[in-house]
Amino acid sequence: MTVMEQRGAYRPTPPPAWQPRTDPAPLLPDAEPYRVLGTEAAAKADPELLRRLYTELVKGRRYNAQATALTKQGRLAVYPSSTGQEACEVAAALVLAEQDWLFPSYRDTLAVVARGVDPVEALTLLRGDWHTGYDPHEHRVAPLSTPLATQLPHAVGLAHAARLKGDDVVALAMVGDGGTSEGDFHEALNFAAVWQAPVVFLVQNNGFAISVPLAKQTAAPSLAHKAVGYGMPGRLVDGNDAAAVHEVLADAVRRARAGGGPTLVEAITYRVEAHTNADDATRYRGDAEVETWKQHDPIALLEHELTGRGLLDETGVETARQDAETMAASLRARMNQDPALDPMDLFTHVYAEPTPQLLEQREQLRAELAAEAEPEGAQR
Amino acid sequence: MTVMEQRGAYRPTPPPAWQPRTDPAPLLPDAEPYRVLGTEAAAKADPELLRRLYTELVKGRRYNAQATALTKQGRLAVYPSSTGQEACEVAAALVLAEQDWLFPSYRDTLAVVARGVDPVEALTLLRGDWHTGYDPHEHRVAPLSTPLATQLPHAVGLAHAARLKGDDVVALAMVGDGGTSEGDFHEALNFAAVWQAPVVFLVQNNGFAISVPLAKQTAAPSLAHKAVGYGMPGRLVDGNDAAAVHEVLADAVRRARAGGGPTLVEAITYRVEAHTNADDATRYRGDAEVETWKQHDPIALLEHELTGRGLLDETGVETARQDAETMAASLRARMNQDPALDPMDLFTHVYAEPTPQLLEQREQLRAELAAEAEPEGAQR
Amino acid sequence: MTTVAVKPATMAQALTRAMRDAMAADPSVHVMGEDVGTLGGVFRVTDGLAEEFGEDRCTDTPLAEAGILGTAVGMAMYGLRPVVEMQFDAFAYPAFEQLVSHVAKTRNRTRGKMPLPLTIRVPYGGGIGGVEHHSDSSEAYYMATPGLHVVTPATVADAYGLLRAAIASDDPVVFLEPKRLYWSKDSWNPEEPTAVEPIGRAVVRRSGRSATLITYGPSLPVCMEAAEAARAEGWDLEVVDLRSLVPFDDETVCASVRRTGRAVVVHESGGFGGPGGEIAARVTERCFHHLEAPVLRVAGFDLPYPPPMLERHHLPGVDRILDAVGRLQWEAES
Amino acid sequence: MTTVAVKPATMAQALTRAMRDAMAADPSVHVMGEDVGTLGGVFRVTDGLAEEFGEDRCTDTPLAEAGILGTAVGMAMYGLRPVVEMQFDAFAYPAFEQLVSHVAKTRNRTRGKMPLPLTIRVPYGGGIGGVEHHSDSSEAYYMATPGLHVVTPATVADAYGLLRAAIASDDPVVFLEPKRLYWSKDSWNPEEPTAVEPIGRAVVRRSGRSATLITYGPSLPVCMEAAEAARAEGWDLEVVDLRSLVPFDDETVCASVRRTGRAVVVHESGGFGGPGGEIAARVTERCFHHLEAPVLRVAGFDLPYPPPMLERHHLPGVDRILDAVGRLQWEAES
Ligand SMILES: Cc1ncc(C[n+]2csc(CCOP(=O)(O)OP(=O)(O)O)c2C)c(N)n1
Ligand SMILES: Cc1ncc(C[n+]2csc(CCOP(=O)(O)OP(=O)(O)O)c2C)c(N)n1
Ligand SMILES: [Mg+2]
Ligand SMILES: [Mg+2]
Repeated sequence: MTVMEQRGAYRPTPPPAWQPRTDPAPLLPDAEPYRVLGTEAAAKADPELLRRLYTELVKGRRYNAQATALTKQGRLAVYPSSTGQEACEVAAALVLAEQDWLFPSYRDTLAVVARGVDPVEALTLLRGDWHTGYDPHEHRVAPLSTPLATQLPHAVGLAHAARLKGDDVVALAMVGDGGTSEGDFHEALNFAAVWQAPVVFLVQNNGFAISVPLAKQTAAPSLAHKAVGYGMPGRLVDGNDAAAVHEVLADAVRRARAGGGPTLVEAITYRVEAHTNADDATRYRGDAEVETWKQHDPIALLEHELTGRGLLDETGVETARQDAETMAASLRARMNQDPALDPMDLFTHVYAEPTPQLLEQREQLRAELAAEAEPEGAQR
Repeated sequence: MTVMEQRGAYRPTPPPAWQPRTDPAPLLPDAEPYRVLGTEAAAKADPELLRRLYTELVKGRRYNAQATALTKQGRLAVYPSSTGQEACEVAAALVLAEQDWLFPSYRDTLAVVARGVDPVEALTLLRGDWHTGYDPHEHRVAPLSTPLATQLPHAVGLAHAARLKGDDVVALAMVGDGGTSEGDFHEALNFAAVWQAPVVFLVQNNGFAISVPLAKQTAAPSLAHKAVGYGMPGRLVDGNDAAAVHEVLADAVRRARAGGGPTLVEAITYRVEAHTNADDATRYRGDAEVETWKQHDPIALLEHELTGRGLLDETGVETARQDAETMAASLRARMNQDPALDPMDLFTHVYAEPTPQLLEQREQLRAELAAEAEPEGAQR
Repeated sequence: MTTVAVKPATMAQALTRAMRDAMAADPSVHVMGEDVGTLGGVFRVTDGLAEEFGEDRCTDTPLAEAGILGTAVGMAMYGLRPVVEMQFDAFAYPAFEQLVSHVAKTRNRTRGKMPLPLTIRVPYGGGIGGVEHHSDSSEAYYMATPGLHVVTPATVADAYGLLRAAIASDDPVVFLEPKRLYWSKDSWNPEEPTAVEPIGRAVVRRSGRSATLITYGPSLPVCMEAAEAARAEGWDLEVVDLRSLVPFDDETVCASVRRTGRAVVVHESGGFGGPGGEIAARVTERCFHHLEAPVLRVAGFDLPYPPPMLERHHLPGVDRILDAVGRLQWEAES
Repeated sequence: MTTVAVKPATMAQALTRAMRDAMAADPSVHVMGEDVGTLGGVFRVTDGLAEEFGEDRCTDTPLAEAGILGTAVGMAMYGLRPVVEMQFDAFAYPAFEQLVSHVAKTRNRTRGKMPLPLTIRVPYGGGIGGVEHHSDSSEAYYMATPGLHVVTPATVADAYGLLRAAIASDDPVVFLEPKRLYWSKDSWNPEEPTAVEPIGRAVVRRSGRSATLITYGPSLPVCMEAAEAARAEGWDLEVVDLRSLVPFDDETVCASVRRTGRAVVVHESGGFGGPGGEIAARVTERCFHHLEAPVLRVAGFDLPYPPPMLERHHLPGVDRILDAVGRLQWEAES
C-alpha cells in the first residue's frame, strides 16, 4: 500500500514524541545578577553569617597577599591570587555541610583553606611539593585541579555515587569562565542533569582566562544561560557580594540535597591581581578597569553593610585584621621551612604495589643517592 | 587606607562590567516545533521546491532500502539507515548553495547523495573500501564522520577560514541527538558563536543513540535550548516536515551568509529502522512507538500536502517511484562489482611522501605479494 | 586451565560472567558506558547485567567518553569500583585527558590517599571487518602512561580470570579486549570459573627450543598457528603470552629467550613506537649475550588502520611471522 | 650553523621569528591558541604576531583544546596553514581524539584529496620547576600515531629551521618545543635566519669513537655535557641529535652506531613504552653484529612527572648517562 492509497485515512499530526522535557522558564537566570548587600534583602540575612563571612574575607585577602609575597621570596613556585574574588571563595566553603565535598580549581586555595584545610598544606602543590599535602578525605576537599574543568565530572560522579549509596552528600565544584569552554564542562553538566546528581557548579566569571577576556570566550548572554541547555536552573549572582553568593549557593545546595538535582551558578567577579605572580596583566588590560572593580570590592561591600547596620565596629574590623595578621605570620613562619622530601618516595605511590620495573628503578636511584653521599674522593 | 576609612565615599554598586551580552529572548526556541505541512504556512511554500523535495524523499527512502538489502548480500559491510529521517537529509542538502559545504555524520549518506555525490561513491566507506570514494572538494562534502561530533569543529573552522578569505561560503554540519553530549559539540558551537562563523548546526533528534533514548541523553527542555548558552539562536522544527526543515535551514543559512553568525536547529524525527543492519532494535523499544511515528511519515506528510493541493497526481507519484527504482537498480548493479583495491596503496597516502620506514614496509609487502603470486610449489 | 568444559563459552560470555560474579560479590562494582544497560553492549558483553543488578549498577550513560571516565573517577573517589566500557578503541580517545591527567596520576598525587579502583574495558584491534575508527590498536598509548595497568587476555579463561583481577585491583586497569576473539571458545568451563589470575604474569602457551614468539591478545592464536606451521620448517617455537603489558613480566619472557636464544615480538599494533619496541629493547638489554640474532618485530604497518578489504595485508599473519623467524640468522653471518 | 651571531637570540625568539617569516611569506599561515594574541603566549613565543599581522592571523581562541585543533582542521581543509599552540604538553590531551582520528588520518582516508597542512606546537618536558601537568613528555603518544610528523629542535638554529619546515610541510607536524631550552642561546644569527631544515634528518652534534649517545630536544645539552665529562674517563662519545622522531633517520643513527659499536639512548620521557624502546630496537635490528653491548636507555623513571623539588632525581643527568656508558661492556663479559 502506497501512501497514496491510504491517503484518505492519513492525517498530518505534530511529531508524536515531542514535548518539552521541562519548562524552560524557571531554568533561565534573572536579567540582573542577584544582590543582597545594599539592597532590601540584606535585612533578612543572618548577622552571624555576615560577620563570619567578613572575618573569612579579610583573612582570605591577607592569605593571598602573603602567598604572593612568598613567591617573591622563592618559597612558592607560583601563586594564582584570588584577590577580588574572596566572596566566592569563602561562600563556597562555608555553604557546605560537613559531609559535603568541595572540588576546587587551581585558583581556589582560599576556598580550600576556608573549608578547614591547613593553610600550609593547601599550598603543597604550589610550593613544589607532591600535590596533595592534605588528605582529600579528611575535609572532603578534592585535590586542586590544574587541567581546567576536569574536576567537574569528578564532582558529578562523587555526588552520584553518594546518592546511590543513600548518603546525604552534596558536591560543589568550582570552575572559571575560561573553563566553561572546555568539553568537560559540557559533559559534566549534562551527566549531572541526566542523573539528577546533587551537585552545584560555581562559575567564577572573573572576566579573564589569563589574558583572554570574556568576549573572546563566549557570546552567550551570560554563562548562567548555559544551564537551560542541560535542564538545570542557571543563577546569576554578584560574585563580590558575599551574602548574595552564599544565599544563592545555599539555595542550590538545599535543592540538591532535597533531590532536586544540580544548579549552575555564575558569579560575576573580577581578578584584581595578575593571573599569577608570573603574569604581566598590563599586557592585556588597563588600570581603569581594575580601578572600577576596586570600587566594587567584596570586603568593602560587606564592611559597608555591616558597619552601616551596626553589626561591626572599629574593634570588630581591627580584630578581623589582627586574626588575619596572626594567620599570615604563622603561614610565613611555617613556609620558611623547606619541606622534607625523600627522593625514594618517587616510587611509593605510583601503584598500590610498585611494579617490578619500578622496583628496579628504585634500586637504581638508591645506588645513585648512595654514590652521591660518598665522600668526594670516592666519586667518579 | 582601610575600607573603613574611606567608608563615607564608598557606595555599593552593581558589578560594573556585567551586562547581558545579547538579549536571550530571540535565541530561545519556540515552544512547539515549527511545522509547515498541514498548516497555513504551506500555502506560502514554493511548489517547485516541494516537488523537488518529494522526489528526493522518495529516492532517499529507496536508497536506504537498497543499501540495507546490499548488507544482506554482503555487498556492504554495514549500513545505518536514515529511513524516517529523509526530510532532514534531503533538506540539508538542497538548502545549500553550490559553494557551500556539508559536514555529514555517519548516518547522512542520503544528504551526501542529494548534494550530488555519486550514490556508489557515497558508500565507499561502508562497503569496506578506503574511506572517501568521493573527492570532498568536488561537491564540497566533507568525509562522513564516524567519531561523533568531531566534524562540528571542522565545519566551524572551514566556515571561519572562508569568511577570513572573503568567500561567500556557509557550512552546514549534521549531528545526532547522542552526539550533542560530546565535548566537541560544545566546543564547536562556542567557537562558532565567538567567531560569528557562517555555520548551521543541524541536530537530527531521532530519539535514540543506538539503544539509549533521549531521556537518558539529556534533561534539557529541548536540544535547541542549548543554543542560548552559546549566544546563537536555537530553532525547533518538525524533522519529518520537509518543507519546515527546509525553511528553517534556509533562514539559518541566509542569516549565516549575511554575517549574522551560527544557528542551532533541532529537528524532531525518528529512526524507523534499527541503528544499523547489525542492530536489534526490539531489545530497546516497542513496535507501538515505531507505529506512531510511521503515522507521521515524512513522505506521507508531503505527499498528502502535494496531492491535496493538486500539485502532485498519481502520475507524479508513479514517476518519482520509477525514478527511485531506476536509481536503485543502477546502485544494485554497480555495487555488485567488487571494488578493485591495490594493497600497495596502503602506503601511498599516509604522508605526502612516504617515510623511509614506510618505503621499507612497502617493499616488504611487495615481496610478500610476489611470493603469494608464485606457483604453489614455489611457496613455503 | 585444561578443565574440560561442560558447554564451551565464548570470550564475550566469560567477560560477562566475570562482571556478573564481581557485581554479585561486591556491591561497590558498577558497570557503566554507552549502551551497556538495556542493549547489553554492542558486543553484548554486559548482557543481562542491568536486568540482574538494576540500572543503577549497570548504567547507560550519555554519549560522552570523557564524561563517562570523569564521572567514574568521581565514583571511585567515593569508594565505588566502576567498570567502564569504551565502545570501541578509537572512541576512548575523547577520554584521554581524564585518563592521563587523572586516572593514572591520582593515587600518586594524593600520596596514596585517593586510590582509583577503576577498570576501563576497551575492545581493541582489527580483523573483524570494521570500518575506520573501529579497529585501532591503542595499547602503546596506555603503556606509555605510568600509573595504569594494561592487561589483555588471549584465552577465554584469562578473559574471566584477568577481568576479575582487574576489577579487584585497587589501581586503574586498562583492560584491552581483543574484538576478534570475542567469539572464540576454548576449554574454559563456565560452570567452574577459573580463579582470579594475578595481574603481571606472562605464560608460556607452547614450549619450544628454537625461538620464542612473544605476543599477546589478538595475535596469540596467530602465533600458535605459526608455531604449528613452523614445525614443517624444522623450527620448534616457544610462544609466550604476555597477558599483562604493565606490569611487564621480564622474568618469564627473559627466561624463555635465554633458553631459545632467539625471539620475535608479534602484535598487530603499528610497529613504530608500538609495544614491540619496548619489548625488544628490554629483552635485548637483559639477554644480549644469549641472543643469536636481534630480536625482530612483526607488527602492523605504520599506517592508519586500513579498510576491511585490505586489512589482511596489514595484519601480521602466519607467513609474515615465519619470514621473521627465518631471518633469525640460523647460520652465523658477519 | 657556526655563523657568529651579531646578537644572540633565544630559542623562543627564533621560534617567533620563524612564525613571523612564515606569516610574511604566506598569507595562509594562521597562528591560533590560548593567549597567543594580545599576550604573545605564556612563553611569549608568539610575541608581536597579533600586532604585526592582526588578530585574524594570530588569534586568541576560547579555552578548549579539542576546539582549537578541530577548528584548525577545518581551516586546513579550506586551504589555510594553521599553526596551533598548545599551552603546555598536558593540555594537548583534550585534543587527542581530533589528533589521532582526524589530523593523522585525513590525508589517508581521502586518498590524498584532503591534506592537512597543520603545525601543532607543543611546549614539552620538565626541568623548569613547573607544577604537575606542566612537565609531561608526550612524544611517545605522537610517535605511535601514524600520519603525524614529530619534530623537536635542540638548538636555536634548528628551532628556526625546523619550524619553518613544519609550517611549510603539507602534512601535519607535531612540533615539540623543549620548554627548558626556550631561553637557551647559541650561535644562531637572527639577522641571517638559517635556511629551512628538511624534516627527517638527524645530525651528529659531536663526533666520537667510543660510543654513540642518541638523543633529542631537551636532553641534547645534557648529552653534550656528558660527552665532555666522559673524556676524563677515557671515552670519546659521539652525540646524535635526532631532530625528527617521525620520520626517523635510520641512516645517520645506524652509521654512527656501526662506527662506535655501542649506543645509549637518552631522553627524559619515561622509559617504559617511551621513544627509547623503539630507537634501541630498530638500531639493534639494523646493527646487531656491530654491537659490542646492548643498546642501553637512560630515561625518566616510569612515573607521573614528579614535583619540582624532586625533578632533578627524575631527569636523566650527566651521572646517569655516564653510568650507562660504563655498563656498555668495555671488557668482554659472558
Ligand atoms: C586543559 C587546560 N588547558 C589550559 C590550561 C592553562 N591555563 C591555566 S589557567 C588558564 C586560564 C583559566 O581561566 P579561567 O577558567 O577563567 O580561570 P581563572 O584563571 O580566571 O581563575 C589556562 C588557559 C590548563 N590549566 N588546563
Ligand atoms: C566518539 C564516539 N563514541 C562512540 C561512537 C559509537 N557510536 C556510533 S553511533 C552511536 C550512536 C549515535 O547516536 P546519535 O548521535 O543520536 O546519532 P544516530 O545514530 O541516532 O543517527 C554511537 C554511540 C562513535 N561513533 N564515536
Ligand atoms: Mg577567569
Ligand atoms: Mg540519534
